[in-house]
Amino acid sequence: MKYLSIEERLGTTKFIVDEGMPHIIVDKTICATCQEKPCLRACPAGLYQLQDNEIRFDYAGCLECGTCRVVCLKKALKWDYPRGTFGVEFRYG
Amino acid sequence: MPFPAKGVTERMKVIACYKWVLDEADLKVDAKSRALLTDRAKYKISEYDRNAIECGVQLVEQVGGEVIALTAGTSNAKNSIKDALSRGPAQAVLVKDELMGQADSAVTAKVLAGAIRKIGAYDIIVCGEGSSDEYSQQVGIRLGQLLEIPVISFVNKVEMKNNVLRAERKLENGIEVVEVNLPAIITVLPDINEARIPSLKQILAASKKPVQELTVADCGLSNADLEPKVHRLSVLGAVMERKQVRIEGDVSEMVQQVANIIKKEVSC
Amino acid sequence: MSKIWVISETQSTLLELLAHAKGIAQGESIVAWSFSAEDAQAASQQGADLVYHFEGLKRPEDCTEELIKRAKAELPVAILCGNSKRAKEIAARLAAALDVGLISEGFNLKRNGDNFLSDRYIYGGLCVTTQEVTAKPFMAVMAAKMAEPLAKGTSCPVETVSTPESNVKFVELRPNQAKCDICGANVVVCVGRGISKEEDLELARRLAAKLGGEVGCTRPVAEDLHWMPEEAYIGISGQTVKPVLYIGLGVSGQIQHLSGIRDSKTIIAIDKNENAPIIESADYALVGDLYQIVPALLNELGA
Amino acid sequence: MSEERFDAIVVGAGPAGSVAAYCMAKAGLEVLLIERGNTPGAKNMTGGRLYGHSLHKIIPNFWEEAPIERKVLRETVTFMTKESEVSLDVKSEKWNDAPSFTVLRSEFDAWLAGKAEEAGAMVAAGVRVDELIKENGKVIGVRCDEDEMQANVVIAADGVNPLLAQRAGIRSELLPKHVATGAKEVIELPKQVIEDRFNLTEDTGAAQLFVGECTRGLQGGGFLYTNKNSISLGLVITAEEFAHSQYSIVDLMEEFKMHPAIRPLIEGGKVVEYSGHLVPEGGLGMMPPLVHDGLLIVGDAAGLVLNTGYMVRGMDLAIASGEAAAKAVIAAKEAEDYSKQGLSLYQKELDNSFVMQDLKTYSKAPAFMENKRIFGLYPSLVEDMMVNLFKVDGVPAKPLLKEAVGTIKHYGGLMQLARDAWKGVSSL
Repeated sequence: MKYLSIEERLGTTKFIVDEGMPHIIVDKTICATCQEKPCLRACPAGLYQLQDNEIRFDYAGCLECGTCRVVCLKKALKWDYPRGTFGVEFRYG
Repeated sequence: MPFPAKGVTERMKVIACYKWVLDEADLKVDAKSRALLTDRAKYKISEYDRNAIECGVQLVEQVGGEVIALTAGTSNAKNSIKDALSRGPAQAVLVKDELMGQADSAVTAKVLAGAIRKIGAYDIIVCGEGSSDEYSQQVGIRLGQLLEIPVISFVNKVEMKNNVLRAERKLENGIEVVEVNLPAIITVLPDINEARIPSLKQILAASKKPVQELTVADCGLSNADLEPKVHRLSVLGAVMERKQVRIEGDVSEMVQQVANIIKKEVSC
Repeated sequence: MSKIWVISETQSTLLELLAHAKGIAQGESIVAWSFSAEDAQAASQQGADLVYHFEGLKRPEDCTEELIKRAKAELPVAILCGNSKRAKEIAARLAAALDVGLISEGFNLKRNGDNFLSDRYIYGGLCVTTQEVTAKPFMAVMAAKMAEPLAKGTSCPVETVSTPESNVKFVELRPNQAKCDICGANVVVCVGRGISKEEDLELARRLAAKLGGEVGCTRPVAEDLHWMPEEAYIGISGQTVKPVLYIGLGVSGQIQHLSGIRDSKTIIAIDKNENAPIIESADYALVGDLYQIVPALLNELGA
Repeated sequence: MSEERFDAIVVGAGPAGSVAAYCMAKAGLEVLLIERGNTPGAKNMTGGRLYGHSLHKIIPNFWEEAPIERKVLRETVTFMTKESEVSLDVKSEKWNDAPSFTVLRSEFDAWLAGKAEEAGAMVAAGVRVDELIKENGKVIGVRCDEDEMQANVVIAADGVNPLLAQRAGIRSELLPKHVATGAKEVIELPKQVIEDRFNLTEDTGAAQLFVGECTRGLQGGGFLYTNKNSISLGLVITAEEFAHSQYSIVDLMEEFKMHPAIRPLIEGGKVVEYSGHLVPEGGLGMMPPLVHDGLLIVGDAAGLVLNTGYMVRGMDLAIASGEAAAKAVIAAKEAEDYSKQGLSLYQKELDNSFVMQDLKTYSKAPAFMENKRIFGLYPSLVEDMMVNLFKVDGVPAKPLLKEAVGTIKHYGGLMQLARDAWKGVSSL
């Protein structure tokens, strides 16, 4: 059983991306005031990454679990589910 | 978007054809045997056909009238009706026959033509330019030929102008603008519109709309007519035979090797 | 003497079709249908035994009823069409009128006796299917760039044909501005999500310029990040390219993208993730940081 | 514009929502079940085990028709350290009269929602409910994009992320210590291989929970459930832990798979799906008021999940809450009173059922779980004791008791262990 990168793991799951309509938006200024940034370690899809000391987030592989909204210390996220018919679609679940 | 516009004198009748297909995003291929795996795969209305339905609905929203959603398939296609009707058509017609399971484009076009003759008068037929599973890009065009009406294929803009249909076709070398009198058939490209997502009310209204089921015989065809002209011998996962050479070493060693490879391929 | 027809309104595919026809001909004479004097001239010297040249047509599709009439009369063994949208319409209407099958974007065309076999991709490029047609005429829209035009020989007779206007009224043709330059490019440098900032596209541009190629991208780079125009993205719903050399910079290689580069002669992939699907689909794969590799490569090539 | 008015609108076609819709439709009520996924189940994921008792009450012997995977007849709890695993492993036929089943939600939820539809409920899938509509304090319907739909009662079965309740000002944001983040992989393996590797008879299943190294001592655990021809494998970590730990769930998940306790069980398998989910763990402490004017909250949205460490139960509670909510709505309709008072039967039903009684019984479990020693120290203590127990190296053996006390001293001493043990026993 090979160690799978997060991209490979997400590659097995079906996503219907709502082009140009992100359902989660990070408020960069509020986010910048946070040191611990638990989102980097808590998101099961690894969508929050640090790039030159700033959060880079891509909603396309979101598993819609809600962890980021809960763990965000500064409440810097505008969080919602994707619009109807979009987002992750579990074939197994 | 008011829906549909009332008060237009003559009521335009649009037939929007769609196909109920396996969602290709659910399909997998067994790496070793290259066999196609379809378990857990769901069905959906073929992507470009949603644009076809949307196009029909927008046309009747502009000039008044109603859209009939038409599909031909096995009994499984029955599951498509609610989704199709929730996208704006006023009624649906389903030609149901298990033989449609191995129909090719020639058979599908003949069955749809038969169904349309049974439906009777119409002004415009709208089809997707190709289905997301086969993408043979011909059923709509064949249909127009069989019904002996003008065909405008690969359309990405359409409007009605005092009883004349004006369409723009997005071709390789540019946009061709044409006009035809009705009845006529168009096949539409995905960028003609953005298919609206069925709203809650549309989904609830869908289950109250009339659905007519036809057999192949109703369409004036026998089982012999359902014999495909193109026989499928095999379906295998597409594999790319590549060298799969891994360039090793540190940055300068890798760059050295890949530069030579590039120079061999391309004079630079 | 039975015939094989080829039909296309673009010269390059017309000449390729003649080569395909030659490949499957067993004594049949090859008839080419063309839509301009130059095409007719070229076809007459590169494989055709007889060339018809439609004259005075506002739209190539207006020839269809005439073709149907003649096809019903002559019943050619096979009819091969180009893969432009216009040719696809002509082919589909012809097939419907003759009540025969039509294989779209076919390749690996084979003949045994009067049966014809061809492969084609389905399910968005995930699978390849082999199909057989037994009824005559065999009809296919051939995938492009799958055959080299035949060598020039003595030219054959060319006849002009005129035909009445069709029931579709031509209004105008607006030639398009955004030409798809990566489609014909010899070298394609493709950028993917591995590129982190828009300015870094410069690396790809310099590499492409040095190799006389063009820069393409994956869907997210065009559709989501909007760093490149829609015409530049390669994939099922984007462009298909067939370069001699494709270099992927930070391209992970989803199936939808791979099906757009499938016919590249050589694929080089540079990506930091050794498990990225493109690594297995490349001829040569460099696993590492493209921000180190590409600049080094540029000065190695003296760019 | 609300030409249509339903007796009840249920938001979310998970077990709680579908069962509520099923029971109300069966009683002849006009029910609308709205699901944001393209099909019921498309958005739902679970560790993988359903305790069948509560659904059996509603649909007797449901397992004969429902798409379940395997009946669980093997339970294992494993303490994991870097190099060892110490397990309590129980196989028994005796669970046959209180069966539990491994399930895959995509199929199972679609079946359950199908039952509701069969019973007469209207199902609208692919529709996201944006907010509850209130009129002088009473919930009178829901808004989906531009469509408003009215009903006498709305049942919020919208899952662990209670957006509807939050937007209606009924509850505040979830606390990181009250929820756990789960990551899961479905790994395909041939049916026979699963039955061989887990020593299972045909169609029976195994369930295994892991504590310790799998979460690097963070509060949480691993789980493994056997399906027909796949394994559900994953980790659950209390969300609060991520604020000050350097581990990420993305890495821990793969390292868990590489551990000697797991790797042989999944060798040769193929990952066919990766998913993530939030699991309520706060018990009574996180539950909002469940009954409001025109509104009932059921399932995960109500926090109705029980985690005792050796057992995690969510779906059976959700199903029972769906049934209870349905009863309350039916009673309210008879009394034509959809106020909080009119719907009060819901809370009574929950209180008298195992749902609230179990949650009360284990109400101290969440606090007990916050004791880090359970996940870090004690797995190693158990490892040492067991390894020494079976170790023969020629050194003259000490009496068992002396040996054990010596080891315990090394792990914080007898007093601390006794206190922790007492706290554990009294809270479970």
